[in-house]
Amino acid sequence: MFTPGSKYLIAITGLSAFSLALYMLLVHPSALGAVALIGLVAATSLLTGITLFTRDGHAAEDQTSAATLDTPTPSMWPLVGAAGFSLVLVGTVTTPIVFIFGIVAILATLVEWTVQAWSERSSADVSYNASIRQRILNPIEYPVLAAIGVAVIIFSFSRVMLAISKDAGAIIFIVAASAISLVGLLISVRPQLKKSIVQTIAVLAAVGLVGAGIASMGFGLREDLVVAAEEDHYAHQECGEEKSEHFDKGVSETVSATSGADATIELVDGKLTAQVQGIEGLQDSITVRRANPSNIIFRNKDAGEFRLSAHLGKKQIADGVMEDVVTCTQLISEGAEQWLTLTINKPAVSGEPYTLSVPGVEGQSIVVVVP
Amino acid sequence: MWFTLDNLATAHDTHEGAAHSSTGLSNVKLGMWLFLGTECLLFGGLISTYMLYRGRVGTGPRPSQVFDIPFTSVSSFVLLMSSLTMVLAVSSAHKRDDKSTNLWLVITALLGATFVGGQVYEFTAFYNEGMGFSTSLFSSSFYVLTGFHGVHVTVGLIMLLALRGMLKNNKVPGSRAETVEMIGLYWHFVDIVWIIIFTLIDLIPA
Amino acid sequence: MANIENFATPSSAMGALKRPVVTKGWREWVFTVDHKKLGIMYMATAMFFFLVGGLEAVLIRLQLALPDGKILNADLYNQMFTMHATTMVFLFVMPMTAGFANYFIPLQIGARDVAFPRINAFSFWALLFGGLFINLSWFLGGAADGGWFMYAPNSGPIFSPSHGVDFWALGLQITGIASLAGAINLIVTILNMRAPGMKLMRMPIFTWMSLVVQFLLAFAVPVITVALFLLSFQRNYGATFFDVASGADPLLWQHLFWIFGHPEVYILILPSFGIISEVLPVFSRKPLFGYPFVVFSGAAIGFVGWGVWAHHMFASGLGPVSVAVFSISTMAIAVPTGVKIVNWTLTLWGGKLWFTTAMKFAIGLIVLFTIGGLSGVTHSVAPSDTQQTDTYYIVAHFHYVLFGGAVLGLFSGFYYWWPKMFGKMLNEKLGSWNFWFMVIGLNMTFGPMHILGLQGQPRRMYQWTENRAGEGFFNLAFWNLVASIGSLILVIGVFFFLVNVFITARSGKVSPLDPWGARSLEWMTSNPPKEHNFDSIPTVRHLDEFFHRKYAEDANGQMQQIATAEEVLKQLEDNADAHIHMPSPSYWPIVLAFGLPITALGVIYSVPLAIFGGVIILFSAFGWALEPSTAPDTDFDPPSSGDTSKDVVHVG
Amino acid sequence: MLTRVIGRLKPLILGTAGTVFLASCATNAPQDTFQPKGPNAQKIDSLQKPVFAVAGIIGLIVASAVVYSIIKFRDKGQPIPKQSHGNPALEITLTIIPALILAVVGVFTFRTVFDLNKTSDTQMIINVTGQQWWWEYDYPTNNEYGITQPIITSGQLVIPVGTKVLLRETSRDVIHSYWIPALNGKRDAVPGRITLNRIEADEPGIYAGQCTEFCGLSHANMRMEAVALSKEDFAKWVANELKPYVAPAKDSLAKEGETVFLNQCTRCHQVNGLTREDGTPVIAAPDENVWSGAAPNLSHLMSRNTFAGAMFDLLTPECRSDVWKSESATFGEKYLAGVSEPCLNQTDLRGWLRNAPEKKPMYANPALLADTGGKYRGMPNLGLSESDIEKLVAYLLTLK
Repeated sequence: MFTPGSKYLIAITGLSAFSLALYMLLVHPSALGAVALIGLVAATSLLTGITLFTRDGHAAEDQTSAATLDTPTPSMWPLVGAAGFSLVLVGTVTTPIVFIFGIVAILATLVEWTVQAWSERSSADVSYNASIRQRILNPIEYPVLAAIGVAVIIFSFSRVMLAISKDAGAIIFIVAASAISLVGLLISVRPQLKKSIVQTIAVLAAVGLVGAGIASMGFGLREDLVVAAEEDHYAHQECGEEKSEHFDKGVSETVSATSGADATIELVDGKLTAQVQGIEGLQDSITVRRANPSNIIFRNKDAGEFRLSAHLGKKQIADGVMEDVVTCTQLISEGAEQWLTLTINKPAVSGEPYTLSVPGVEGQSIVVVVP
Repeated sequence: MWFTLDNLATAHDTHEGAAHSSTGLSNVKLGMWLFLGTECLLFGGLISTYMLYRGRVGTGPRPSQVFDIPFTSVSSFVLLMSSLTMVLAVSSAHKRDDKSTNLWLVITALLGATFVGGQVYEFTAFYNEGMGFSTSLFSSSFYVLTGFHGVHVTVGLIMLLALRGMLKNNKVPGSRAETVEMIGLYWHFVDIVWIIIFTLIDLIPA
Repeated sequence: MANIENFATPSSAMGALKRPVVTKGWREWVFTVDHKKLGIMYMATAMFFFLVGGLEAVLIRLQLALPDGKILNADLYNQMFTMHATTMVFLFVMPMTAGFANYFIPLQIGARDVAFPRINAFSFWALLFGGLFINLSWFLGGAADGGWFMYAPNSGPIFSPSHGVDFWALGLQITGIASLAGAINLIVTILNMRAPGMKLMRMPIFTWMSLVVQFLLAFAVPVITVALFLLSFQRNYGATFFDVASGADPLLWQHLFWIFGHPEVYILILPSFGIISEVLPVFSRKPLFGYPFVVFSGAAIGFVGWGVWAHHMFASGLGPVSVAVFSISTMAIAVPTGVKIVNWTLTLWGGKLWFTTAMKFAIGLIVLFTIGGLSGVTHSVAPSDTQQTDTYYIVAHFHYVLFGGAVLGLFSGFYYWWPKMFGKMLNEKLGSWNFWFMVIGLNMTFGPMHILGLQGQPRRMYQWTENRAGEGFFNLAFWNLVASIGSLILVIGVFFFLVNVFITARSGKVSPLDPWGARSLEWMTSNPPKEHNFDSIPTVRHLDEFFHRKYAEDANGQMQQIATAEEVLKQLEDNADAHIHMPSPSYWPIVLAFGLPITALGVIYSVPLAIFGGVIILFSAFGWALEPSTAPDTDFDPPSSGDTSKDVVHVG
Repeated sequence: MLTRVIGRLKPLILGTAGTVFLASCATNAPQDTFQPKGPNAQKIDSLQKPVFAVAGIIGLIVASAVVYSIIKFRDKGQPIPKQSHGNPALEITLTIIPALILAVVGVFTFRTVFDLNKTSDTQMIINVTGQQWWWEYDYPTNNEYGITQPIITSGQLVIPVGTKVLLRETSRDVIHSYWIPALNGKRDAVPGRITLNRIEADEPGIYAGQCTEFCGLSHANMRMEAVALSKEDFAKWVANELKPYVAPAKDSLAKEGETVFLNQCTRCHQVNGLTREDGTPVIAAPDENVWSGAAPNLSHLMSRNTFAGAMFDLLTPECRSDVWKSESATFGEKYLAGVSEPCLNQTDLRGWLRNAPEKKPMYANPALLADTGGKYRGMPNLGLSESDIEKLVAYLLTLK
């Protein structure tokens, strides 16, 4: 007959031994870490031994007292607390996240034990005491357990999805969902199904999912995502005449709330014209105030795909090295429109005005005057 | 998030009961419908924001560059399926079939969790493709809109699983069938909102 | 639970962990779910914030009394006017009307409590904590300084780097939660818990107006919730919703804000319309003229109120079509408002008027609100509005509407219902002083602002300059000084009210059962009402049920008294219900509400704190969900004998 | 009895009330909304005056009805009145009458709204940019008015009389609102959007205005003035603005001032034509430390009457009132004289150069500048020595 205290110490010994093994095998071990963990194992085994030989003996005598008349229901908290303790130690030598998990587990254990201790002393009626305990702890146990369950599924599942290819992802997704529904259907049409079978299925599924999740995490992201993250290719504008592989993929064709825009640039019959807010008629130049974000809409009314490029002078990128400042819309098809926000800090150097033009359409440009 | 938790509370906060009600609806049900009405306005505001800003991408990716419509269609279908299983749970609850109720609640939650898992996957993928939360107006409004919906689903999941535990341990004060029905109402609402969001985001091109 | 006698009672250490079923002292208030106690707490909270907001107003007026005022610096002044408006709108008028609605709606419709008593308690605590949270910013680096309308992008982190706007946004989020929960609660109460025979068109007009207000709240608050979320995400998490360099449209905020903000105006004013629609008939000794018209005009205001928001944006450059349309819809809303004024005047017409303080305030509302309403019509004319908007003319307009309208209505309600709430009469003589000082003070403060505005003094300026004040004795400097003096007179008026409350509490006259010869159900119970309101729920056969139980027409068509109020009450008590189950007090509402500001603080300062707050919210929400509304036997100490019902107390 | 007396005295009372109201207003308030000086403001005025009159009459009717009831129906011991619930016919009548009045007002409003938004007959365009807490005006080229190169100025908007001017407004930071009451109603300058505002002045003069959308700390100090000049005077003004830069004479105090200016001021302020010693033109670039990075162009500073967002006068009070109060015939000449040394308001200008944020609040809490990426708004305290200030003032005086 073990008391919760000795259970805790047994568990902590076991877990620290386990984490020592894990540490030596998986993490790049350092002498300090190893010493710490070995010390921990030694200390906890000693304490466990002492407790087992002394405290448990007393516990047997105490059994007459009212408070412990009925042994509390089997509790997982000693295990959680011990796990927390080991996690804290492992965390100090590995990563902070592990440390935080450990702290949370220890805090949870402390709360559970404190409330249990309180409630067990509150009256002579065990069921009443249990109800007091539940009143305090159920409100936190239900949502937290539910949340942990949900979090494990979400996390594992999303890791698996991230690791496999895009097409396989959709298939895996639908297969998983169908499997869930089918199992539900199966159980509901065969209510006489043995409980143990259902439990086995559930446990297997859970272990499988978590295992797959951890494995996928080790595997990392699928390749195209890694490449995308490295190259950031959608943000890299390519303002030339040709269609670029990434920047021109997936074109937006409409703009909402166009009423406040500074000017609308249209390509009609090979001609580039500007309609400026508030000014009658078509213009061949627009005024953009310096240091001020100005919104321009480009509308393509010609057959074929065109983009609007803004040539905004040069900027110095290193000593003596100048680079053209160019920004542009995507290649858009006939009837489509796109939004371009320009912020120009300096007036143009005389003789080299800023311009808006359409690559591939020669001799057409709108001068951007910056006073 | 508070709304939905409060709902769960609403679901048990009846003291006059249906017998006295002037409209014939129970207080809880009337309250739930009103709450869902207010939620419509909340999502209405978020959807308007998204519709206004979806074309404003700055130098970030555009919607059609990152969206994976086949995948989102599949995951929308999964969420719709969970509405079906929720209907089964509610009907079992009305038949006082505890075993089936529990089963279908869990199945609904699992399908819902699969959906949220899919959303987390998509968000991570988008992030890697260069679409961070503060990259552009489009990305901010996209994440806020779908994120709010995701939070609603997640809260629904926690309520479903907690309800399952409470039913099992006989902890539900008030009518069990009505409690399941209220959470069901919420769940269907969240599903319908997703159908609207999915249509606007993925099916109508920007 | 078979043998209750064998229980050892829980130790005292366990006291805090048990359900607070029987409460005394402060616990009686803190854990209560009784709509009347909550109503009183709402009112007390609102009154506290009224004084805070009033102090801010006085500082503003002192600063502006003379040119180039030096009392406040620009930064402090901007915080002051932002917080004055925020406090008065969200923390005074709204909670005060919520207090009245909480206290009187169940009484007026013959219910024993609201539909969800614990949600009711939660609403109150969330409001209180939200209000305190917003004001906490004064001590943590400065309050919000962007105006209560908080236009983007001026509210962004670059233009307002202190945490004031964060406190403001999150605090309003919390009070918004309170309003939303309260609105759903009261709508369900009104729709579902009316006494037998209380058809919708027999409901007292205050209940009707409150119903409209709760619908407005339920649908307006979510919109501001969205706007505030966008603002918080921008300020705290780097989103770009109002960042123009990323292509954002600052008008998005204005639309979201005013779609909430315009219905909000009716949320503030309609309850007072309801109150004086109760008071005028009582003291005119005749029913409200055109009850259905008043009801439908209230509903019409609530409905059309959704289609006028852009009249706050006539100067924003919306384009002529929107401007013209919103201009016309704004004029349209003047019609139902005019209907109300006509009906009140015609209620007085041919009556037998008794000028109590409540009546004086009600008549004051008719006249002063009319001025505010008419100045509103002048700037529904959009071109004219482009001259007047953002000048003191607008300040004059909405203070006539909100002070001359909403606040006078609330004071009318205090004097009218004080005996009902506390069983004592407020002193009528002091009441008279209170009324005249307030009316003179408010006309002196806000009247000159019409002139200031029309002669070109813009709002929200921390200083005005003599340069632009014009010439002559009655120049803008003169009127600024008059307005400042008027504000001090207004303060004296409010002071008289506080003195009156104090004196009444100590040595006020005990109220008779029916001091005013009232007409509606809330007077068909003792003063103050018992915890369960009515010993037996009355069956309603008329609009103005109470009046018709007391009076009937004789053969000549003259109204004659057929019963006294005491006799009517006695009849109810004689048929008292044997057992009345009332909901039990609970810890959870206040704990849940407390989690909100903790989370909000965490959002501003540290994520772990936000998580901690979230845990509190989750914990108390589930604690709540697991707790039955009425406490079971085991919650009592010693455990109850199995019958938790309270015995009906017989009065008289 | 009393009621009959009141009835007879009504015209008298109304007349007195009207007179008292008019007499109780300031005379010559610079921003009076009832004194239109141009066709746009005039249109608003002719719409709002009748509306005010109608509102006033309705107000009096309601007030009289209430007062009458109070006197007539006070409790004199009469029996409890009949419990009448109203009179639907009367109700409907009293609903329809105000609806009809508003319908009439609505028709006129509708017409005026579209009238005021007409831009097709614009004769001159000026781009107006709001910034915390001043206005910038740039005039695109316009051959009809001799503007051969874009002109850029601030503080005072100069327009020719009798010309339909379109202001294309926007803002560099927060929302501002442009308002010259004598010329037109206000129009917000919204960042990222262009809003349109048409003004036209009937006669020469200075028309005061004030930013009317709350725009932060110094909102109260963001003023503007519109200066209307006759067409000939306007041409002279344009010619002066287009005049090339004249460097101060060698070894003069002003020349030393130019050096100080080059070192201290050109980070933000542009003076067209100013060159460095090596002859390269100085182009002021938005400074990294300044939010939204642009400051008033000072090319012809002394041709203006005000500085720092029209908050301070460049003219001494005497000289200022000489210009403001001159007859419209002589106004143009006096205005075009600009600021001469004896007329220069030395106190405010020196104070401004010494410590600008002290004269006009720019940022609430310098400690929080770090939170905004260390960006100043408005002119910082440059810590200039008195001798530098002396030199700068001398230099600025040459910027005619």
